[in-house]
Amino acid sequence: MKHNLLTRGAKSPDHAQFLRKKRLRSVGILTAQLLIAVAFLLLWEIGAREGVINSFLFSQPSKIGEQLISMLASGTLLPHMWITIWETIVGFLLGTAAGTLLAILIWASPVLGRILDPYIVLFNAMPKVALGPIFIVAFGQGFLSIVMMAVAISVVVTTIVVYTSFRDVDANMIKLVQTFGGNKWHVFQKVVFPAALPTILSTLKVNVGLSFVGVIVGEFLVAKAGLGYLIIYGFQVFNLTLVMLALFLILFVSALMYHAVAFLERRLLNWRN
Amino acid sequence: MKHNLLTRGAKSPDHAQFLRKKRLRSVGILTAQLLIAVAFLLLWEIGAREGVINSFLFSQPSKIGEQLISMLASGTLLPHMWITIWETIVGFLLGTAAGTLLAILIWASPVLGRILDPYIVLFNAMPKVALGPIFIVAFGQGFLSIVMMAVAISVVVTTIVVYTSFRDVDANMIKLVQTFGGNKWHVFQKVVFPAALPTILSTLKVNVGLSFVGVIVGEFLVAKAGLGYLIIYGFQVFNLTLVMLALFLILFVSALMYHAVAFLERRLLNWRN
Amino acid sequence: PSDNSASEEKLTQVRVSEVIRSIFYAPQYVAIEQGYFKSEGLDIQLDTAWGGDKAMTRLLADQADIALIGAETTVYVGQQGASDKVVNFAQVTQRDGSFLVARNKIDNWDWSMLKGKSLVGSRKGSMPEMVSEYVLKQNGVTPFSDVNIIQNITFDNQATAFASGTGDFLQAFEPSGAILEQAGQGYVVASFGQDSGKLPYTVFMAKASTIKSEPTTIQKFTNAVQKAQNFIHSSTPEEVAKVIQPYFEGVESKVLTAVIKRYQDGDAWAKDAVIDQEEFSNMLAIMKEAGELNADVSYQDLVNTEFAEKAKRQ
Amino acid sequence: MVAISLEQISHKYLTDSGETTALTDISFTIEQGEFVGLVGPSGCGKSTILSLIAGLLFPSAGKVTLFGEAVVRPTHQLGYMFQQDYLLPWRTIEQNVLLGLEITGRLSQAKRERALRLLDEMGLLGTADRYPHQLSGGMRQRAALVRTLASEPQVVLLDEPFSALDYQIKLQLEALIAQTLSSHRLTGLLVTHDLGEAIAMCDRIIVMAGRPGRILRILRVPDTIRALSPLEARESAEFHGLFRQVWRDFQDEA
Amino acid sequence: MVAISLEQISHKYLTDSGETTALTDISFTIEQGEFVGLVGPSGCGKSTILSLIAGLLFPSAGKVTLFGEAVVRPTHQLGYMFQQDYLLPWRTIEQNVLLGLEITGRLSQAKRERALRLLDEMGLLGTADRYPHQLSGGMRQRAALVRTLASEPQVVLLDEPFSALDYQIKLQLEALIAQTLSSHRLTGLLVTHDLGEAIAMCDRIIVMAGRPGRILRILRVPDTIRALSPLEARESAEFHGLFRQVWRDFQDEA
Ligand SMILES: Nc1ncnc2c1ncn2[C@@H]1O[C@H](COP(=O)(O)OP(=O)(O)OP(=O)(O)O)[C@@H](O)[C@H]1O
Ligand SMILES: Nc1ncnc2c1ncn2[C@@H]1O[C@H](COP(=O)(O)OP(=O)(O)OP(=O)(O)O)[C@@H](O)[C@H]1O
Ligand SMILES: [Mg+2]
Ligand SMILES: [Mg+2]
Repeated sequence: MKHNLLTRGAKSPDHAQFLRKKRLRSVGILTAQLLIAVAFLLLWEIGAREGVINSFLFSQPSKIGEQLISMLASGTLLPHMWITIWETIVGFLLGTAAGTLLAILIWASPVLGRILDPYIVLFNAMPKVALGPIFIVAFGQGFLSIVMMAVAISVVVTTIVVYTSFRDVDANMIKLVQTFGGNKWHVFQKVVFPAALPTILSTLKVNVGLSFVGVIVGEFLVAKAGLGYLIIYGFQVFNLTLVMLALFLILFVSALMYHAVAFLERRLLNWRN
Repeated sequence: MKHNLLTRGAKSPDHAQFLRKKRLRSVGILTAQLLIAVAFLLLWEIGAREGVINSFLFSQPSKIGEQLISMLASGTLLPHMWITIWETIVGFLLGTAAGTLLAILIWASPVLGRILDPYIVLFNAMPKVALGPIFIVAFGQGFLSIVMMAVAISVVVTTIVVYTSFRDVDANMIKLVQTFGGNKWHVFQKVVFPAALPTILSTLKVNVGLSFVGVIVGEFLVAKAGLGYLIIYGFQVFNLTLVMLALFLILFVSALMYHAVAFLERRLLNWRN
Repeated sequence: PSDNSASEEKLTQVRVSEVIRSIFYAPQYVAIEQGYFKSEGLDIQLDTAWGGDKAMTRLLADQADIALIGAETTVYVGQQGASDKVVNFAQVTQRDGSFLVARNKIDNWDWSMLKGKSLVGSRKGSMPEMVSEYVLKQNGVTPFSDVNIIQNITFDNQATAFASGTGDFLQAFEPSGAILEQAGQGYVVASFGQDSGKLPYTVFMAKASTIKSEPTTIQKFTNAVQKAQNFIHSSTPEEVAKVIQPYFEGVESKVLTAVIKRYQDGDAWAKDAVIDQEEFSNMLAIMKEAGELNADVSYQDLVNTEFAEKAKRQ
Repeated sequence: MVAISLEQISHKYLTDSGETTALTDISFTIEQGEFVGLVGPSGCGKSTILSLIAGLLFPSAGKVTLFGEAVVRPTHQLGYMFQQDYLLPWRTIEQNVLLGLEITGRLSQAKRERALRLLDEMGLLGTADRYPHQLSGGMRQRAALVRTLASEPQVVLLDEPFSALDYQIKLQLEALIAQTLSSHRLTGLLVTHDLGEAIAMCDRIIVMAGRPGRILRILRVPDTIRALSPLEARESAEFHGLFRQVWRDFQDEA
Repeated sequence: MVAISLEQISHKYLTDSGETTALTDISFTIEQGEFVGLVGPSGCGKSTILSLIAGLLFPSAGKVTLFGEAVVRPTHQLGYMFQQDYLLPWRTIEQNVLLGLEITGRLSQAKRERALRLLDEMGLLGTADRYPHQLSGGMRQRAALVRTLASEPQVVLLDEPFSALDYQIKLQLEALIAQTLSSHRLTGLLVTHDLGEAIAMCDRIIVMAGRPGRILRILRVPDTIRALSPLEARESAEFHGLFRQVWRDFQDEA
């Protein structure tokens, strides 16, 4: 059999046919996706040039590109990105650790869980953005406040999801460990935690997004640098191209982190194949 | 058998024993919960009076109470609460409707779903707070912007959860409808939608929280009234008691809405008993 | 050009929180860039709070030693009954820094032209808003009944909202006004500062306790501010622009110069750091007009001119 | 008259990693009114055959006909019973039972009454307004049977309908179904991995082997066994003979 | 020597809505090396009895002893097999099999080797490094058996270990387990709802009735049947006699 890119790996003519169809569809979908993006940018650019879109307010792709290149060249861009990414990573790790710990506590002591329950619901429902000022007072005007905002936004979701996945572990698997005379710690270590791991890892994808939101909110509040700061600053000096560039970079960074965690997830769960 | 409050409804002496133990524990838990709240407020009040806590920055419970009473008496408080609640309800309903519709579309056309997938992920990961200015430009400086912020924050989560619950419907139930000659619409109407309803309803609890966050963010951005506005205004004139009061009311309203949706959920799913 | 005679170790660290980053506060950047603080033995750690409330919070929470904010915040803090009052000690700007921007060029401006129109303003209780209402009243325009003032847009977004079609007029801050003009999106037709009279618009302030415990530092700080004020009033806009450019990355020097010129022409920057009683009373009057003054506050309690007077004499 | 006929069917499932030949060269016919068993190891393609007959899947090669017509889509001539009951938990038993009629738009007062009468016959009197979770496993599976019969099919396909049930209930239900199908003169195709069940219930048995799925042999159940109830049949000497015979086929295959 | 003894056990489950009497007045003993079947309808308390013996639950009244000692907690003298294999999917077969030894802290090189030898004996040679999802249902249940035996129990409790399996595989596994238990001289208690299975495999059968769970009768399986393999046993005349007898008991009860 002669194979081309579309039928590589085929096990038989029928399979080749199947793979070709499937891969053609994937190519089609990718094309459609790219088309959407390109059309969007193109319409924006043309609209701005023709004056249909207020290029003063919305800037335009070419200007944003120029701004990007000039800031990259002058080395003023990357530090902002690193700071935001770094804050997100720290907030994300802290939030995940704190949330998981809390979930473990609640799992280990259901009474504690019931006592804390209304407070957790309350804290979860509370818009953390509104707490910003308290954060400044409590954690100062820098890194710590930003990271804490990221933690505050992600911690309860982590606790809830992790605890739920602990609770949903098949009761018979727990019984299995108990029939071997295993105690609570054995149950946790041998069954509950590994069984919940996939869920925990897939929450991380959501969590990194939440942490990022927290960091941006935090940067709006107190930053001296970072992508959130660029937005505030851009508005202050009325450089809307800078604002748009920062927005694009936020999109870019959030996609980047999402995929980094997705990659991590796949690596850690490779026993599933 | 003589029954007191603790054993009411008991079916037998053993059962009475069981119920008493269980209810005593519930009472204990409630007590602990109240104690935590009371201790918190008391420590705050005493700390503020003794000067351990900066009562200018953090205010103190007694002052917040006075502010509450005086604002209730003058009728200046409730309008702010209603506005926020109203905006949240509108944003919540719109966000849920839009999210569900999008989920239905993606379910009905998997190709569309695959095309949109990266954009949905991107939009989901994007901190919507950062889009605030664009909302002002696009939706004006009032109600619409606030509601749209609430929609933006909740719509993707709804779509993802609802779509996932559509997808997770037991394939055999779908096959059942198909064996009766049912088409895609039958499958949706008879099986997929009702089967997913419990999940959808339980997302609503989360959604109302997200919508509320959106409304507060929106109010920070453009409000003339509402609890978010009270916070901004309180800071503007350095009335931190007002700010704290608004924060408490936000907590209260979010708990209120959470329980309203939980109640609705129970009512709609009464076939489960 | 900075004076490096004082060795690094001897410098006293001073944490300054500025309300926002603005060309309006050029004297402060000049004092830093020209080394005036350093030669006084001060090491300034400047931080932008992005909001008067936040800057004041930092001051109150001991996260900053000195704040650069509108003096009205000290009145608010005073009337809320803070035990440790915040005291104004050095004036930076003496007029409102905002301008009235119209959509089209208007040659013979008269404030009555605002009647029946809408104006994008600032939040209720903020200094620009109160000044705006005051100026309107002075010019026979009754706020809210004659002119619809849109008050609900965050400071950051007012110019954007105007450019996207909200309102007929905008109370603009620089560089937004200059950039709007440059882009042909609006035209400056009047200056609020011109019509409001002098007032302690933006000042350096500190907690009373800090002033009491660190008088020498406050004195040195005020001295440096005075030097910067002297520099600004004896230099061309281009020279000032060159000095403060590092603080305004992404702003064209053309715009910077134009804005500085406008402020110089408009007499926005105080000649000395002294906050005199007349100016302060003017501000209280404006606040009273706006209905935001609901307790008696005294000039003596909230203003300290000791340091500024001494700096002026040097 | 021939109810079901499969002619040289083969079927492949295609996935990313390759193709699975689920069925090769499957041919058989089932006469109207016949009750045929389909046995074979897990994965030999039994469910696939049912899906092909039901018009849920189309064969890679070969032809499936139902009463002489090629199968192109599911039709209400055909009823399908699954291993689990798949009663929709949010519908009452009555609403569940009427599902098929609802979907095909043939719901009338007469049909509703007939369905309720069927419920009674199956010993489900008074459950019409209950929800599925209020019924025991055996009752639920009987309700599922009523749901199948309510659409008035000519042919009933049963995919291991007893394997999720308790042994006692299973034996009762075997008898009930065998009797119901014959009294309604329906054609039946029963998939099971319980060889004994197939022998005890059916007229003919199609024995399959796996990897790839194919027919090992088709055998007729002696009339002596067919005359007995499923419970009695299991005790007859011929039953054991037949069982041994097929069992050895399986062992040889493995 | 008596391995397991239950003396006038009763057990209630208490819930918000009331109490369920799961067991009343249950007494029986099992001798060391005996293999006893426990049959009865769904919900009659079979699993509850196993949990009581395993020390996972404690009776509301009565006494459970294991080799003469009161049961106070789970012990490694006892092995438990479930309906599903519950192999932990993130562990390899070897890691799964060693779970019990790991938990009780008795894992040594010798025991590891013994466990691997057991895997070989059960026909699972070469699967030690595989993950459970790579094995067929029958292989997985066999791995679960090895996991149970690896902890060297004296008593094995089996809770419907075959009911999730294919008929053919089930018959093979029945033979394997019966043979393994007897060759290791282990005491066994097998819960099943398949009366035939109990008769074919066990030395004695405890027949239960439900609501509330109680013992209907205890009967000894004749030596003639016990001498046969489970497959052969099902064909003997005595088998059917016994089956009929118990079956009638059930019908009378219902
Ligand atoms: N959708 C599918 N995609 C790929 N392979 C499939 C699919 N459905 C079934 N198969 C494969 O086809 C073969 C036959 O499957 P089928 O479900 O018809 O077997 P079965 O005899 O009904 O098995 P069981 O007794 O376990 O129900 C199996 O090897 C199975 O893995
Ligand atoms: N944790 C529990 N809480 C309340 N009731 C229970 C609980 N576990 C079992 N029961 C009840 O106790 C009775 C006996 O249950 P058990 O699981 O022992 O029965 P079983 O004979 O093993 O049934 P099956 O054959 O279905 O496994 C049933 O009526 C059941 O509803
Ligand atoms: Mg099948
Ligand atoms: Mg059981």
